[in-house]
Amino acid sequence: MVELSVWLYWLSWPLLIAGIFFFLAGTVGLLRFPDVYSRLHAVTKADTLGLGLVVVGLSLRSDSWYSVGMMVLVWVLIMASGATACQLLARYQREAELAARVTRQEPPSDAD
Amino acid sequence: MPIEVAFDAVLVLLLLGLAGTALHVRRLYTAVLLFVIFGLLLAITWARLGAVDLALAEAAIGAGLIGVMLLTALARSGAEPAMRSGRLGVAVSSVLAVLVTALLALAVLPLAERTVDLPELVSAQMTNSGVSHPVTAVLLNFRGWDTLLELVVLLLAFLGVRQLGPAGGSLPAAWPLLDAWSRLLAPLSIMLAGYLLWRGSAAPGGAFQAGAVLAAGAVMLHLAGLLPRIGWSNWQVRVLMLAGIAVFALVAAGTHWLGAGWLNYPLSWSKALIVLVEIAATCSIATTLTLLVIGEREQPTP
Amino acid sequence: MSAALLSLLIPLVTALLLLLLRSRAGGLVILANAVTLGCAATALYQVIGAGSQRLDIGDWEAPLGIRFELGPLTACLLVFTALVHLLVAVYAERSRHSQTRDTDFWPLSCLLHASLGALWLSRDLFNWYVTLELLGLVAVAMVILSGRKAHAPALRYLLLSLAGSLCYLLGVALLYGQYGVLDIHLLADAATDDRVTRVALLLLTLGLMLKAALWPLHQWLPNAHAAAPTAVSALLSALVVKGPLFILWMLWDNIAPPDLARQAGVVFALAGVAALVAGGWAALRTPWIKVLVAYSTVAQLGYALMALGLLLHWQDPTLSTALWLFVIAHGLAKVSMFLAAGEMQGTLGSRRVSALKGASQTMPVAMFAFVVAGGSLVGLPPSGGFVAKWVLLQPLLIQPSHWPWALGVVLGTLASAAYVFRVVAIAFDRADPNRPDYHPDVSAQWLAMLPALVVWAMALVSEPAIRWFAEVGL
Amino acid sequence: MSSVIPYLLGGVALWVLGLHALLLQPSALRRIMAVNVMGSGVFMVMVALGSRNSPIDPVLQALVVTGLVVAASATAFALRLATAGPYEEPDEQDDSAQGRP
Repeated sequence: MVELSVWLYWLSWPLLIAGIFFFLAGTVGLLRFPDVYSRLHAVTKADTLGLGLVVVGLSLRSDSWYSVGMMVLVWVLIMASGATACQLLARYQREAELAARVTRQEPPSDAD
Repeated sequence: MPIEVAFDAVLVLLLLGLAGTALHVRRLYTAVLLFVIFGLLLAITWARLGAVDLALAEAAIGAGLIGVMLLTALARSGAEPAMRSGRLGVAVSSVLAVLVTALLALAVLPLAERTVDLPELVSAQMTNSGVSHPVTAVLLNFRGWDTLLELVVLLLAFLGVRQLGPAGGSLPAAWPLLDAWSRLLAPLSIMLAGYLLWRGSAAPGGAFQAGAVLAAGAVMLHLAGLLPRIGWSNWQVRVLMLAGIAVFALVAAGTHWLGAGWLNYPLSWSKALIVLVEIAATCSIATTLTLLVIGEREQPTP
Repeated sequence: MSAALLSLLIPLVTALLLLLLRSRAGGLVILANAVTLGCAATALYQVIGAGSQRLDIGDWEAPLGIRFELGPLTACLLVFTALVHLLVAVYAERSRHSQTRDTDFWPLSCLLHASLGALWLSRDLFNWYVTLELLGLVAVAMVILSGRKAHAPALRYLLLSLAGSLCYLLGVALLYGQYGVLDIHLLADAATDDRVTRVALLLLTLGLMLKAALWPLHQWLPNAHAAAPTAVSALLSALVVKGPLFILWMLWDNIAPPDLARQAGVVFALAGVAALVAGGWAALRTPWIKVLVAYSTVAQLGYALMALGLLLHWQDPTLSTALWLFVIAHGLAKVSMFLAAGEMQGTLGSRRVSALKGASQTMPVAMFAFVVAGGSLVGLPPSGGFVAKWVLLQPLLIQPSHWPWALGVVLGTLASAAYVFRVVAIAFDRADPNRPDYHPDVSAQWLAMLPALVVWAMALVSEPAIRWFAEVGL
Repeated sequence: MSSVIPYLLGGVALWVLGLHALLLQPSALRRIMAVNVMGSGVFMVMVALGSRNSPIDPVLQALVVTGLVVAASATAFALRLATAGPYEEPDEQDDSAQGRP
């Protein structure tokens, strides 16, 4: 019976490739999407998922639970900071748009 | 083997491309962004080359704090003066640059095969250096005098910035999520700094990295508006900032006049002395870097 | 050695105290400088008695740790640094026009004093990099004490100083990569003449020439030194540019392979003559007083560069005595000239040389100090400048083949005489009637005179000093 | 050992790139970035030389950590200096106001 670690080693490849694919998808989304909000969507979501897949792929290969724990902690931290940064950027963009609209003396179309 | 060389070559070309575009791209905003990315990639390069202490320091100081300072400077800088030298100037200087690179490359290449024997000497002396991590032993025991002057450099940078008056600019109103997030991160950065400081004697870490992480936490609190108005006027900040140099100079003078020689730690106390100096250095590095990044609010009273 | 360490530690502790108490008491700094002068003098006395001493910091032998060395030259430089700091601190405390009264000048000058002491004592290449960085930062921090108009020259000075340090650091990296040691004496034994050492020495020299504002790389100095407050300009010109020159001399004297040293010697000597002529010409034509005195610094460094070049070209150690007598004589004379110029500029209210019209009647003491200092720069007999020039001319006049270099010295003397007597000529015109609010500060002018008298007093001690330097060998 | 050569050449190239941009660029911010790139170039050469030994040479690593903190503090000072005052050449016209330095 083939040794367990070899199985895990081969199982990690598709996960890593999927992770890298999501990273690429996020970057393409960042470059191609029309306005700020959709770009933020693409970057935050795709990269977090990509990183998650990479973390899982690498943890299959890793030899000790300690490094697996470290990688998961890194993933959780990046997910949290990514979400906060995305909310922050969206808010400042929203306020900048509102300020720009007010200076053009248009009544704000919808109650914010 | 060829895969590694390919990876190194790609990494170096990417770094060169980033640096080149960062320095010559038209918009200043893009230049600053590319430069921050260059800093991050540099941290990965140090990790690739096995310099873990340096990767920690580069990520915290090089990419982090310098990035924040560049962006604040970008926000405050006015119009950009036009490029002075015309087409000919750029062409001539580029040719000159290529020649200089070739000359330096010819000088550097034969060094690739040689090795130096100082690392063996360091590991031989590790037993009576008081710590088990070679980099910390070199930084705080074998070449401790460099680190003391290093702390004076940091203090001088702050004194220079102090002559320029308060750093104006008001902060946008903090937002609940940012407020909560920085309250979560601050204790984490303190714990991480403590871990880095303590592990420094046995594994990568140490005063500089710990100080930088603490400074990052303080800057985060400041951006969320949670940091009280600290500045040169309250004495606690002054004591913290001068602690590193004062403790190190005290230890040096003490070992010279009472002990066996200038900065010659007695063997039984060397670990305790090194940890004491490292704690003081971390405090002064964290305070100085924080005040360098966030600047002082009020008028510098005499 | 502990006296030398004290002369390093006292300014550092004073600076920390001043910063902690946020006090700007000039008196404390004057006291600290006086005590440091005493320690430096005892260190010199010990070196005269027992010869040079070495200290391995932390008791780690050289390749591992950093080594301090207290030789005859280092002791003299420690005394010279303490003396200049004392004279400038007394002037800055007493004079109304020094613009450094209630600023951070006091802790900064103590930190400058400590970093200079660290530079003179150290014999480690990377430690020199950190002390060079200290000098650059403290100099820029002091230049911007004079307000908003000093920001542009200060930034240019800082950036070029950083570029010079990084050029120097690349040279150090190459030397370490090749030989694996950082201590200068170990490098001197291990140095061989191959391409890596030559390129490393070239990089080290370019970095140090940029930081010491030696002739082709000096453009940043006039604006930076002129924009600084008076007391700071004096410290910068007398001391800060001498640090890199000390390292340049140590490197070429110890590490350079003989035939490379011979070729480079000619280049240095020619650069020295060019510095004398170009600096003199620029000083002659500039309309601003302090820029004139700053260009005079660039010119006078030409003498030191020439002495270094001829020392390397002929492998003749007596010329290093001339080099260091020039450095000390120029330092003291330049302090007096800058203080006098700053005093006249502040009292007469204008930065232009033309405003000195009739200064010999309106401000006799300050103009007399300016001329006495100028006399030493030109090299008129019994001044320190003359003693240095005498020691430089000795080997030049012996063989007829060396006479063209003597011509270079004559050209330099002519240039420096030109810009000193330009000011003297204007000063002896008929003075305009004084403005109603004109009240000069005579005691400050006497303080500006003090360093000039010290430089002329050097002649009294010149014979034993030259014999001692020659016999002990720097 | 072959992995040292790309980084040695890359470090030298970065150093020259920084020096070239420092001498050419007029804008203060770019010149400060150029000095940082020069510093990174020197550090890359030093770390590459250090990585020739199997566990990286601790002395070189300590030197580069020290150099990095020196470069960072000098950059912080330069950035504040560049954006503090108006960055134009000092005024050349005569100023006979009393006490003007």
